[in-house]
Amino acid sequence: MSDEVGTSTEEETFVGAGLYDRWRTVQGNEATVAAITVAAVAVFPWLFADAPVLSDVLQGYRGLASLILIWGIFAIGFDLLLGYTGLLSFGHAAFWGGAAYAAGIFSAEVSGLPLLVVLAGTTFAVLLSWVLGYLSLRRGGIYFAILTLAFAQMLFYMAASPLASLTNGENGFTSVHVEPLFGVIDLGLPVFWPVSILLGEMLYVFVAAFFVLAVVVAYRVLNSPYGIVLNAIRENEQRAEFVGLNVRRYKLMAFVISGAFAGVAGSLFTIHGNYVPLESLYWTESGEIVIITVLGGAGSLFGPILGAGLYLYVENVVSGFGTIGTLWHLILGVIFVGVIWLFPRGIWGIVEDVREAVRDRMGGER
Amino acid sequence: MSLFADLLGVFLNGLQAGAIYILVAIGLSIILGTLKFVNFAHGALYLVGAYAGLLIANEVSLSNGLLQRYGYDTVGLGWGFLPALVIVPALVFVVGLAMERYLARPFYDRSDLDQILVTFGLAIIVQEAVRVLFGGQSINFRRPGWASGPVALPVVGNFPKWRLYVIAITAVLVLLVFLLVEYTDFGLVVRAGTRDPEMVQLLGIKLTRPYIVMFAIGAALAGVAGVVGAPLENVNPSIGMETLVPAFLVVVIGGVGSIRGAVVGGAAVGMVYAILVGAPLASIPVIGGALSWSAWSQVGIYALAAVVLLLRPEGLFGSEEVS
Amino acid sequence: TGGGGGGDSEYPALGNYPVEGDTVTFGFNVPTTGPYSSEGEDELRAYQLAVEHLNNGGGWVDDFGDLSGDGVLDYEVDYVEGDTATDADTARESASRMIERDDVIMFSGGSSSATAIAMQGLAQEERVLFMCCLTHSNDTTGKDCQRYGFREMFNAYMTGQALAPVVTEDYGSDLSFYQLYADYSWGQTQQESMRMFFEEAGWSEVDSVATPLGESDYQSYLSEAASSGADALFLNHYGLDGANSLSQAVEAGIDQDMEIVMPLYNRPMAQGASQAIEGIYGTIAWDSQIDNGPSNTFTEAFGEAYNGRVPSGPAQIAYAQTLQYAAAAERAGTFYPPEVISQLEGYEYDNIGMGAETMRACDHQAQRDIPIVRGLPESEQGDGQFFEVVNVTSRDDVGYACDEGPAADCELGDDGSE
Amino acid sequence: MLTLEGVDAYYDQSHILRDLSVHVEEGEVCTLLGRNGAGKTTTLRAIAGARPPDVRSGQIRFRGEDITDAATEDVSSMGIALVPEERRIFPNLSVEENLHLADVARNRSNTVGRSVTMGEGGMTTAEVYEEFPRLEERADQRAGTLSGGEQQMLAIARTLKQQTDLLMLDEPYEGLAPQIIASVESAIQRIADSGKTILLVEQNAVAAMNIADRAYVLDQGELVFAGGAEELRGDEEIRERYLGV
Amino acid sequence: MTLLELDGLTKEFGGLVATDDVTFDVEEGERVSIIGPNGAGKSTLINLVTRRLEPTAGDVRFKGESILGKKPHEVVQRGISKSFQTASIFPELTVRENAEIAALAAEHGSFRFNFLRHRDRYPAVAELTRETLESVGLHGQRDVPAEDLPYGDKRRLELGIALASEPDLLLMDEPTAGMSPDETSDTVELIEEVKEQLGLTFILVEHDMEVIFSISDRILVLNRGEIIADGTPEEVQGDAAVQEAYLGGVEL
Ligand SMILES: Nc1ncnc2c1ncn2[C@@H]1O[C@H](COP(=O)(O)OP(=O)(O)OP(=O)(O)O)[C@@H](O)[C@H]1O
Ligand SMILES: Nc1ncnc2c1ncn2[C@@H]1O[C@H](COP(=O)(O)OP(=O)(O)OP(=O)(O)O)[C@@H](O)[C@H]1O
Ligand SMILES: [Mg+2]
Ligand SMILES: [Mg+2]
Repeated sequence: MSDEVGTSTEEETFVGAGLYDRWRTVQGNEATVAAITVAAVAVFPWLFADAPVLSDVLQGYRGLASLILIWGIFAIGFDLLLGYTGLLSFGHAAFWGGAAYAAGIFSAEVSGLPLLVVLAGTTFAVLLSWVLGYLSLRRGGIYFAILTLAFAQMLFYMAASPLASLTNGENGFTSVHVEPLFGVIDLGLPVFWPVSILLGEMLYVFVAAFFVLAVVVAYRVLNSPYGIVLNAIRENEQRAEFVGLNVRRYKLMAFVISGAFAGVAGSLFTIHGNYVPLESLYWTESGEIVIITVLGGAGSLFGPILGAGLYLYVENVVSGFGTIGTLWHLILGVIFVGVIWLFPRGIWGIVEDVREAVRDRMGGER
Repeated sequence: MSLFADLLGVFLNGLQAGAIYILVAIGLSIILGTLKFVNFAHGALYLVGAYAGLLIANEVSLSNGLLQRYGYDTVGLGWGFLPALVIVPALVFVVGLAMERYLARPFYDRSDLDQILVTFGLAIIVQEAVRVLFGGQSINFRRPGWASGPVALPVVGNFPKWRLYVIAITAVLVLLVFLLVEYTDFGLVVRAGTRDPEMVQLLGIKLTRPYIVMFAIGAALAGVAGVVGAPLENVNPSIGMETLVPAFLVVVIGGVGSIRGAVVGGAAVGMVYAILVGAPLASIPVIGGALSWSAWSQVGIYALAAVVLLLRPEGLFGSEEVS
Repeated sequence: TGGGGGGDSEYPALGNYPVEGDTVTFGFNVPTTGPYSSEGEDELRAYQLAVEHLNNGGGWVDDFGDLSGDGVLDYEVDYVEGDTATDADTARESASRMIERDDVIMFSGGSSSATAIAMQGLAQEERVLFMCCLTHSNDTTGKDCQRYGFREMFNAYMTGQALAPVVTEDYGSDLSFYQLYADYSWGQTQQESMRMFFEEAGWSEVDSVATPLGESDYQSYLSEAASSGADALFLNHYGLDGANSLSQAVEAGIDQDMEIVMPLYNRPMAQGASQAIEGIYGTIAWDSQIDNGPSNTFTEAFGEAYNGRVPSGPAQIAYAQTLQYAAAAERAGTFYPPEVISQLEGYEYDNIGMGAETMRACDHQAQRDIPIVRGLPESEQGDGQFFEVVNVTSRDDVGYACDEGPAADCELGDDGSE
Repeated sequence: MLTLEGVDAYYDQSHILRDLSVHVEEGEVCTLLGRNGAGKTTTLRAIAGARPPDVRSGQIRFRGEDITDAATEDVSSMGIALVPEERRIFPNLSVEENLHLADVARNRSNTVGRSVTMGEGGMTTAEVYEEFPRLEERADQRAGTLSGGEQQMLAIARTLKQQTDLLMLDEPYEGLAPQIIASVESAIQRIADSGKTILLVEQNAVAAMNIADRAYVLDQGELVFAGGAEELRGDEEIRERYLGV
Repeated sequence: MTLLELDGLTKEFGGLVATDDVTFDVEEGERVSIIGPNGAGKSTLINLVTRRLEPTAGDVRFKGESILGKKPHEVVQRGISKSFQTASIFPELTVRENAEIAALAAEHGSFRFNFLRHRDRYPAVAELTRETLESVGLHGQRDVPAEDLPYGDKRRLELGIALASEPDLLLMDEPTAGMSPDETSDTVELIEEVKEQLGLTFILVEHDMEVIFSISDRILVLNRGEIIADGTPEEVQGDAAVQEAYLGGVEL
């Protein structure tokens, strides 16, 4: 395949177009994606919380920066299911919250080593998504949405009452106990100077490492055979079945992979907050991830991350701006409906359209 | 107390618990069945019905929210409960007309996914608008004497009067809708259109009007559910969503598009709930002894839906779609 | 003074200490959206009033010996607000924003045990003091207690103790009772203490049944209760659940055959249940009818500031907690949290209108009197008045030792000093 | 009465009718012949205003009025009725209800508030039953449980009840037993005799020729023959090439 | 060798019998066409073989083994591939990706855990994709989104997808529907070519007699779900029943 790329480049007559093509191959390179993500993640908290003028305008703070990354991981995984496979789950709170509880309980009962905690939460989410996915995928479309919702709500009510001895019920799980990373690096302490100016606490580094990993893994998945298979299922499920693909198992895998992302995110959420709220299992959490993903742009790798940033920013910062603040839910609702109506590809879609337009303009000048 | 009285009590409780779900679910089911439109904003119609009823019937004093902040400490017409019962259905009918025209119709040709998302967004908007205007607090929906307080029933004993009315109103409305759909020309057109809209048009019948009317009827039923159901609880902005989720379960259990299904599904959910709560089971301890079944009552209705869907994916009265 | 937190301080940095600049910031985190928003807004009014008084004098500030009416430790007091939406997750996020971005030295709020417990945990981690407002769960000063959290409000355990003597005196001492309780930690502890103290008083429990949290239809449960043959029904529900269960109980005619008791009231509940609360016993945080110096001063100051509005119980706690913190800082002479904590621990006071109190050192639970009320008929409700105070149970009749009841499970954690 | 001029019709991107021009005179029986997939059904659907197909150029006029982009129900209420191929009866309704739908369409008081202008002279239910006694026997049966032939009868009967000037029949004999074909044929003949205009689509050229005055032959969406029935009978080549005989 | 055997295959929809006790065999390397009027049950028959429909009675054996109870994708994996009546492609994917999906299924089976490996690391898949696109003449347009192809090319692509799964038996339902005469003859050529190259066995459903007569070894005529004739093109053309039921028997 590499020779094909070569030929097409040679065929190009215009230098500009050739450059663009090269840019595209570079852009398509996994290492580049990782590098860009690392760079973005490295400057983000400083820009957001401490940069001279910018942070005063934004009114950001570092805790929110790591929370945005955590939700970003959740959203990337959710988008693999919604954007790429075309399955709308209304029950992802089950995996996010389930992993959060599993991680919390594991930290209290077994070990508080952060990596193990994440592993425990993620494993739980994977197993749970396997079971719920197997059951829910018996039906498609709206039934799938409602089945996932029903199972997740069931879990919520179980955590609230019958299993309260395990989950501490309504008060949330308060006994989370996170130990230092590898037993030596305290997550609450700043990174060594001067890196700490950019990154702040170790916890951010820990979360950011998972975030970069999540982006790379998602990129991998999308460029693996699964990438086109899932797309094919979204576009024409029946045809995919009739080229000999086991569509249900691929869908289940997509569900489980997205459950795993939710699991990593949920576990990090526990470590980040040292606490698991019961609301993490409530259906509104599922609704939030749907809104985040669609708002940002389902079917793109970076859109949902943007969505997570925007949503959490509005939820946590804008909500404090006086009268407009109290209207934040309403405003988000209106934006959400507007996006579905007019820009089904979300904010990322708008960004891409603008980019396209700019490129066309430049092409015209050539 | 005798077992018979016990069972009768459980039955009556199940019925009244199911009644509101039935009213909400019928509209949801018909709209999904005939118009193939997934309406996550159906709960918002319940909410609108409840607040409209409240504001027509009572004068409400607000303790926060935008209205209160701008000096409207008491709102509402205070015309009484009966006018509310009459006006609300008409009002929500009109809301339904508008909703079909301006929200549903542009989305008929888009995917289920887009329909779910846009109506979900609308549901949030309505709920938040109510919250912003009236504040988040719970408001007591007072009723006149004839519609409140207990009535002594034989065998069962004291039972809230209004709940009996709710059962009766539901029964009457369900019957009316059933007759409308099964025995009128309008219903005939709608039923035919469910299967083969193009053929109906080939016969020279315009479908847009029957569809919009059907949508509005479904909406009005949700509005009625709001005005009769809300007085059972207190009115607050989240009751719409809280009603929608179980109503969807009822639709799915009963089978999309089937009035019978919605009735049986609603009753089944109500019964499972009443049985889990009721005496016959309440006394059987679960392993561990400390818990009783009642803690599982919410879990129970979701489990029921999951089981039905797994065993009979098209729902109890749903028809297998021939693709 | 001057040791408040400037560069020349004698204490190491901890949490948001030292305070930079010449203002000190408090954080008030209350539900301004969501089901408890009406209560939250009343709390917020009290907090704002407290800040106003701290900076400019007035209200209790003039009577508290420790306070000057000219800021705290010569710092002008500023504040930031947050919305908990009555949701533990949101509350915690909002609190961490106050701590991280706005550098608050103390924050307060609550209006639900879950949110209070969530915020208190954060307080301990971040080494920023949290003055609990409305939280009634045993856990807040029991198994989830924290060195950095202090509670003025009483708890479920104490409610049972306070109610039993008053209710048994009115209804007799050999009744049977049936309990419904919300199936979560608050409901369970409330149900347990009601059983414990009413059985001690001679009553006997017929049955107690759990209802899911957030249930809105209690009819099925109430039918079971009605057919149990018990003489009294205890509804261990709070907030909206309570408003629903109580009004539905009256609707079902339960009050005709049984005595209903509602262990804990709040204002949204009274608004929600309105006519149903008439004559029904319960406890509340505080009420403006309580007639003593501090109570009257507060009611007056509040009314003056807000168009004659009558303050609610939570408002009084919000106001008191803010001033108690400020006074402790003044006594400590610094905002360094461990020093402020040691000023609050074991502090004895009689200045907030609830009699002589102690902020106990072993679990940070205030030992104080508890008002017992009955709901007013609907015609007499309004203007922030929903109850008549029938008794104030003395703190000598309620409470428990440090190794007893909820306190037995409490481990406060360290104060972070080196 | 009906004219198609240079009509091009598409299903999505597939070009089905190519520059098709056809006209039907008042009172005649005209037939449209062609092999499977020639585009006959597509032509009828285009006339009836059913979508798809999508008419991208050309014009369809009925009594001088342009109906190219008219809605299905409007075309129908102008007096053009289509008996579509396949048995498009409503399987969830009873036979009686299926027939009654035609009344609903005709009777303005029964439609939901829309005035209808229709031609004269549809059959009453009694007359329909007279024509198809089998349907009367099955009046209360769900139409979905009828045999294929009975369903076809019902589909035709339904349209016979309509008051139409132009009746378009798409393979009306499909799946019918010989004696039923005869009865349908005579019914159609009687309709024709009563002065109605008929546009009949058939693969079975023999049957069509029995009643047709004029014929068009389609192949791959293009007109390859237009002329009198007699003329077609005489044209060996056309019959050989396009009708497979 | 007998590749496919249908044995008393019956399918009912409600009361309607779509195929009625259909029995016939297809030998390896044979090209069989099925013709018959609309609604005769041709597509139903194809769908029964691809397991999209469950028969009411009867059996389908492929390479001597019954395929009843198998999932559609399992049937494809065994070597039965289908080209669809209306162009069934993945519109938003590029032409190459369309072929790649089928190639993946052919090389990797119905399912594999390989979501962390880059697509370009499977030379066999890439090779098969390229071959496929070349054989249907779409290699030059490989980076075009499939939805932007002209209709004729879409049908080619559709056929290409079916071929990429390397079938032993290819079922084609109206491959030339909606094509202009030129496109049709191109497609016939393409089918001829593929038939030569790959030595495929196929079953073709068509309404276009030219196509049928030019490429089939054997013709089955279906009417109302029953086989009314089975033989070489010449035999079938001369059959009276076929004349009557399908070709329209204009005996004037
Ligand atoms: N909905 C559709 N989408 C795409 N192509 C279609 C559609 N319906 C029909 N076609 C194609 O259009 C062409 C003409 O079809 P049409 O149904 O008009 O033929 P016909 O002459 O009525 O044939 P028959 O005698 O078989 O009924 C055929 O090739 C057919 O496959
Ligand atoms: N899913 C289904 N449900 C009900 N009836 C069906 C279904 N599929 C096909 N039929 C009916 O079965 C019969 C045979 O249909 P089929 O599609 O096999 O015909 P065909 O020979 O392929 O026709 P065409 O040439 O028009 O494609 C028709 O009467 C059709 O209406
Ligand atoms: Mg046709
Ligand atoms: Mg077919």
